[in-house]
Amino acid sequence: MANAIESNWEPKILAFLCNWCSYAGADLAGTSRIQYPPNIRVIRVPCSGRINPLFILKALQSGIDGVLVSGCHPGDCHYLSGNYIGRRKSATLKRFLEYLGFEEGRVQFSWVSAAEGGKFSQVVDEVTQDIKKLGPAKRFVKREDYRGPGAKGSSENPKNLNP
Amino acid sequence: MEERRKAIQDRIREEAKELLSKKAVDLIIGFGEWTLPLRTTPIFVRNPEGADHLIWNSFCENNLATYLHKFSHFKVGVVAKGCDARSIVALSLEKRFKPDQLYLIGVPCQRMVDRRRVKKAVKGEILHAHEQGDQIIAEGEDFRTELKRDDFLYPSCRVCTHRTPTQANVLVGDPVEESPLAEAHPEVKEFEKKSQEDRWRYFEKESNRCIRCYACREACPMCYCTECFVDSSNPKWIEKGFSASDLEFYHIIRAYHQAGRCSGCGACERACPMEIPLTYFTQKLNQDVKELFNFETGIDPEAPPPLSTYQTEDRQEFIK
Amino acid sequence: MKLKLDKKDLGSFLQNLMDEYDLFAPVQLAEGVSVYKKIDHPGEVDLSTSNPQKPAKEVFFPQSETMFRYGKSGKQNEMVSTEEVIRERILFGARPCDIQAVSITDEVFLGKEYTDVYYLNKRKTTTIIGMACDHPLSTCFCSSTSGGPFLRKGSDLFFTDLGESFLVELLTEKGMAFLKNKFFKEANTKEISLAEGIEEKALKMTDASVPVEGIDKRLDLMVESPFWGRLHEKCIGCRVCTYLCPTCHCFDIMDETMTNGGQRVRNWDSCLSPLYSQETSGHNPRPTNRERTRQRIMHKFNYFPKNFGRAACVGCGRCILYCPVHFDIRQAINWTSAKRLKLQRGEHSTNP
Amino acid sequence: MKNPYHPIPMVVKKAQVETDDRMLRTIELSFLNEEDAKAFHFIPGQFCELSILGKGEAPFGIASSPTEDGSLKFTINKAGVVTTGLHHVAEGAEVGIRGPLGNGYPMDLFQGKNVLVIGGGFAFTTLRSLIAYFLHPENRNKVNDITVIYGARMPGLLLYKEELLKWEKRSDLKLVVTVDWGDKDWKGKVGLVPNVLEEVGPSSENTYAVICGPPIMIKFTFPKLMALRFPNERIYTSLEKRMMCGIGKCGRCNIGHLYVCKDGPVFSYAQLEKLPKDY
Repeated sequence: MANAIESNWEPKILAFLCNWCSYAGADLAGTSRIQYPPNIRVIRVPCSGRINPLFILKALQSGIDGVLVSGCHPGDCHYLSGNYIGRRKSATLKRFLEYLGFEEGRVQFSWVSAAEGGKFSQVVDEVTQDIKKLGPAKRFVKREDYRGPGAKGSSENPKNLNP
Repeated sequence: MEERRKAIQDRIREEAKELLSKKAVDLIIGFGEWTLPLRTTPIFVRNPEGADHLIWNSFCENNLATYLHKFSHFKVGVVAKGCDARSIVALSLEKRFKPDQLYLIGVPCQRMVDRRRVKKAVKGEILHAHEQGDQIIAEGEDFRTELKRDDFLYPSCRVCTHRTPTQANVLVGDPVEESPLAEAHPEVKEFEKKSQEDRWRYFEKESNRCIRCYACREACPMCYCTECFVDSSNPKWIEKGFSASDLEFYHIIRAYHQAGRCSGCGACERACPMEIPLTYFTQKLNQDVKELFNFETGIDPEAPPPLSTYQTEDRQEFIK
Repeated sequence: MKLKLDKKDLGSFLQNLMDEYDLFAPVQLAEGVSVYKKIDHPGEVDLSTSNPQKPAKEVFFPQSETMFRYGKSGKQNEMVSTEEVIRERILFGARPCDIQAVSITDEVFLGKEYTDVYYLNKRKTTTIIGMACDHPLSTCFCSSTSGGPFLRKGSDLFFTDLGESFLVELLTEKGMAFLKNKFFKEANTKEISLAEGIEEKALKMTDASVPVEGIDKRLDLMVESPFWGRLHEKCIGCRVCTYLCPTCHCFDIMDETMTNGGQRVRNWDSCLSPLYSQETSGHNPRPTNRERTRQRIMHKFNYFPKNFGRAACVGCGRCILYCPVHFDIRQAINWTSAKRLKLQRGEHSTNP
Repeated sequence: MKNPYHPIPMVVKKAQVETDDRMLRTIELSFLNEEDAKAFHFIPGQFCELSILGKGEAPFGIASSPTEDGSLKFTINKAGVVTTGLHHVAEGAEVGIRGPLGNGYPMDLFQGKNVLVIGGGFAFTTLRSLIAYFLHPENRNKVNDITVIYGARMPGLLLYKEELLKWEKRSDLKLVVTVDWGDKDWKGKVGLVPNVLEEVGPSSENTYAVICGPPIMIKFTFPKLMALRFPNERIYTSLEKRMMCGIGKCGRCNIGHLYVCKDGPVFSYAQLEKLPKDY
């Protein structure tokens, strides 16, 4: 079973990239033809400080296997302090999620500047490897057959169960 | 003990009477007698004669800062324990009040008694209860039990290190020695020892009991958003059903929104009808905020909330 | 016809029922926290607490209930209804107050003009085994709301705990079907008189002095009274009282999107939530806690009697026990009769 | 047993944006199943719950008249999730409806009387249904004079413009259309509805008034009706509240002991006077 997962399963990773640095870094990686795993889906955000923990949780709830948040290096923020504030938010959120029992590494953070195409591919590579090691996300992912018999909703029709 | 409580109660009444007769405030929010044993209830006193209904004992568990949102157009006097005062300081930092709108009658708190634990410790229904020295005497139809008060404190009270309000306008009683009875939050400590797998299982089990009444949110003085993320229909962050994931989502974010704002009063946990140990979330965040940013809620009235500020040398070893 | 069931047979009795029925009974979720839930194993049943936190209405009107599912296309003909109930059901161990409450929710859901099929299907396939309340709490006031700790109305079978055994009464046709149950034995006169003694004692214990009688007339005159302005003050607008109330029956309907379509769901809702009456335009007919508290009390004690001839309160005391700020509905009822004038003069308020 | 919560399928036959601000869109729906069409009977003033699977349900007054066969018309103001969804449904798409719900206008009482219809803004929908019903040749003799006063903020925000033009030409209907602010092409009346009502000054004798519009308009129109000596029993209005089930179960739309969805939405002022002001 474990082997079957390893051979077929490819993780889905959601990357929130800041418009000014990391997104440009990803762009550079592309134009420089640097290879990196195709597992990431990118959402461009104005700043890494824009990241609301709701975004990350919503992604994990929808079955995303890993989340990467990437912004400008400290001191480089286009909005001066956005990434510093984002850093504080990330630090507390990451600790909190791991405390509750989320696997370490499901949510990751990085600084990638517009000039670091190479670093971007390296980060994506590392994150993908990490998530592959963790396996598919199971905790917190919304299951759609929760309203089965004996479940909290206690609606008893067996037809209610999704196949 | 007994005399101290009585003295505090008298001082609260005196202060309230004076404030009301001078018309320095429109109303005083404090605690009053209640119909059930082991409980008091928030009361709202508007004239000096009413001040005699104010009481003080080990069952004054509510965080009265919650009511300040309701009375935002009034000058309000509040009977404030350490935690109430800390919440008020945190709220002032968020510009919830006009200057001089509040008058804090600070009470050095003797820690509050957990009525649920008392209830579980005795057989049968408690019909009367009172304090005597450091004992709680619970009486029922056919029993009378004496319990050691300090064994039945709220978890949040046992770890409290700020029992004397720091920012009160007047302090009705001598400051108490600040030290926790339990070193770290017992639930957090125990919980951190568990394996990741077990932690998740515990979290899942506890949060799945939630009935989504949002009493934890309403009881919390810091939850005052006009539209909570659970109520937003567009974007709809979470569904309102009972999927395990949605319940967990709610509890994670509710707690996370308290990071650096929670005074650790435990009002959320006390409000929960399903007895979900909610402080094990918030106390962890409090610990983290202290460790990472050296910040404690409501102690320094000038220090900005930790998540709205930064220092260039903040820790970032977790960032690639 | 009075029978008895030995306590040692309870497990087998329940197991036996589970072969034929879906069994719902109080289950403890954590120390001191229990709910009515579908039982997978007789050992789960917990009769030790007097009343579970969540009322038995959940068996007929679940807190979250799927109404139908639909496919991704959005076509109505792909809808699959979930109204059917496949197996007969048994509600075991409900207290008389919760069973009285079922007759109140019946009035709403089985109304003349429209019938709520989801509720009806669950209701008609359920046999109710009531459990006598031999030890009412001090917060109980069922005797004031024309109920009582031993009220048998609404139960199909009625159990009284005698210590070693249960006295079993078969009350309706549905109940008589259990006459031949192999675990039931004939009760002797000693046991019957023991039960009578317990009943007599319990009846004395509940509070019959709460003036629920005539409250609808009193409230008629109080719609704009300053009473509400004081009453609401300490309410923080959480929904504990309405969610734990066995007679509250408001709900919200919404669509839940899933990967392959979705489902329309109804969830309990509460009049104490601002969102409950908030219109899309932003207008809210009940803008503050004052109107919302008034709605809660008025609906129970004035509007409901006007529509159905009885107050929507069974005196189970849950709202008193679990209120985070200790609002006491008994006080509120008392005050409608006695303290009105005093309050209007704006004296201090130790409000409920 | 029929499940009152199940929407019946309908198809969008025609959809058209009504106003310049593009906030109001009229959709015309036809039944997908013959038997549903046969079983559907309504009177003006009733409403339906329109639902888009995945978005939810919302109540809308029926804007078409029972005399217009085969289809139902709804005019939708874009405000929330469902209404935005209904603004985006294409012609030919499926929409679910539940209804007809509510009591509708008291057509029996209007029999043989004059009818004064006062409408403002997009609340004109069910009033249009009422007018269209009485203008139908079969029903025209059921009532005597019909006077309609309809106001909108700007000419571009008037609903059913083509129809209004047709009605204006009719001799058996007195139509006064007014706007709060005219523009260079506007030849009609400019003025607020209450003032226009005073100007028109219809007789209250043997007349029923039906008024529907924004709360502020109702607030100022009501005294004018009083001045014209309309008794409370002869003033009718249609209320709006947040609704879910539409059949008096879910609880939220009550005003006192009455439910707007089941006992309303049409109430007389005499009725409303006795109820708490929860609307």
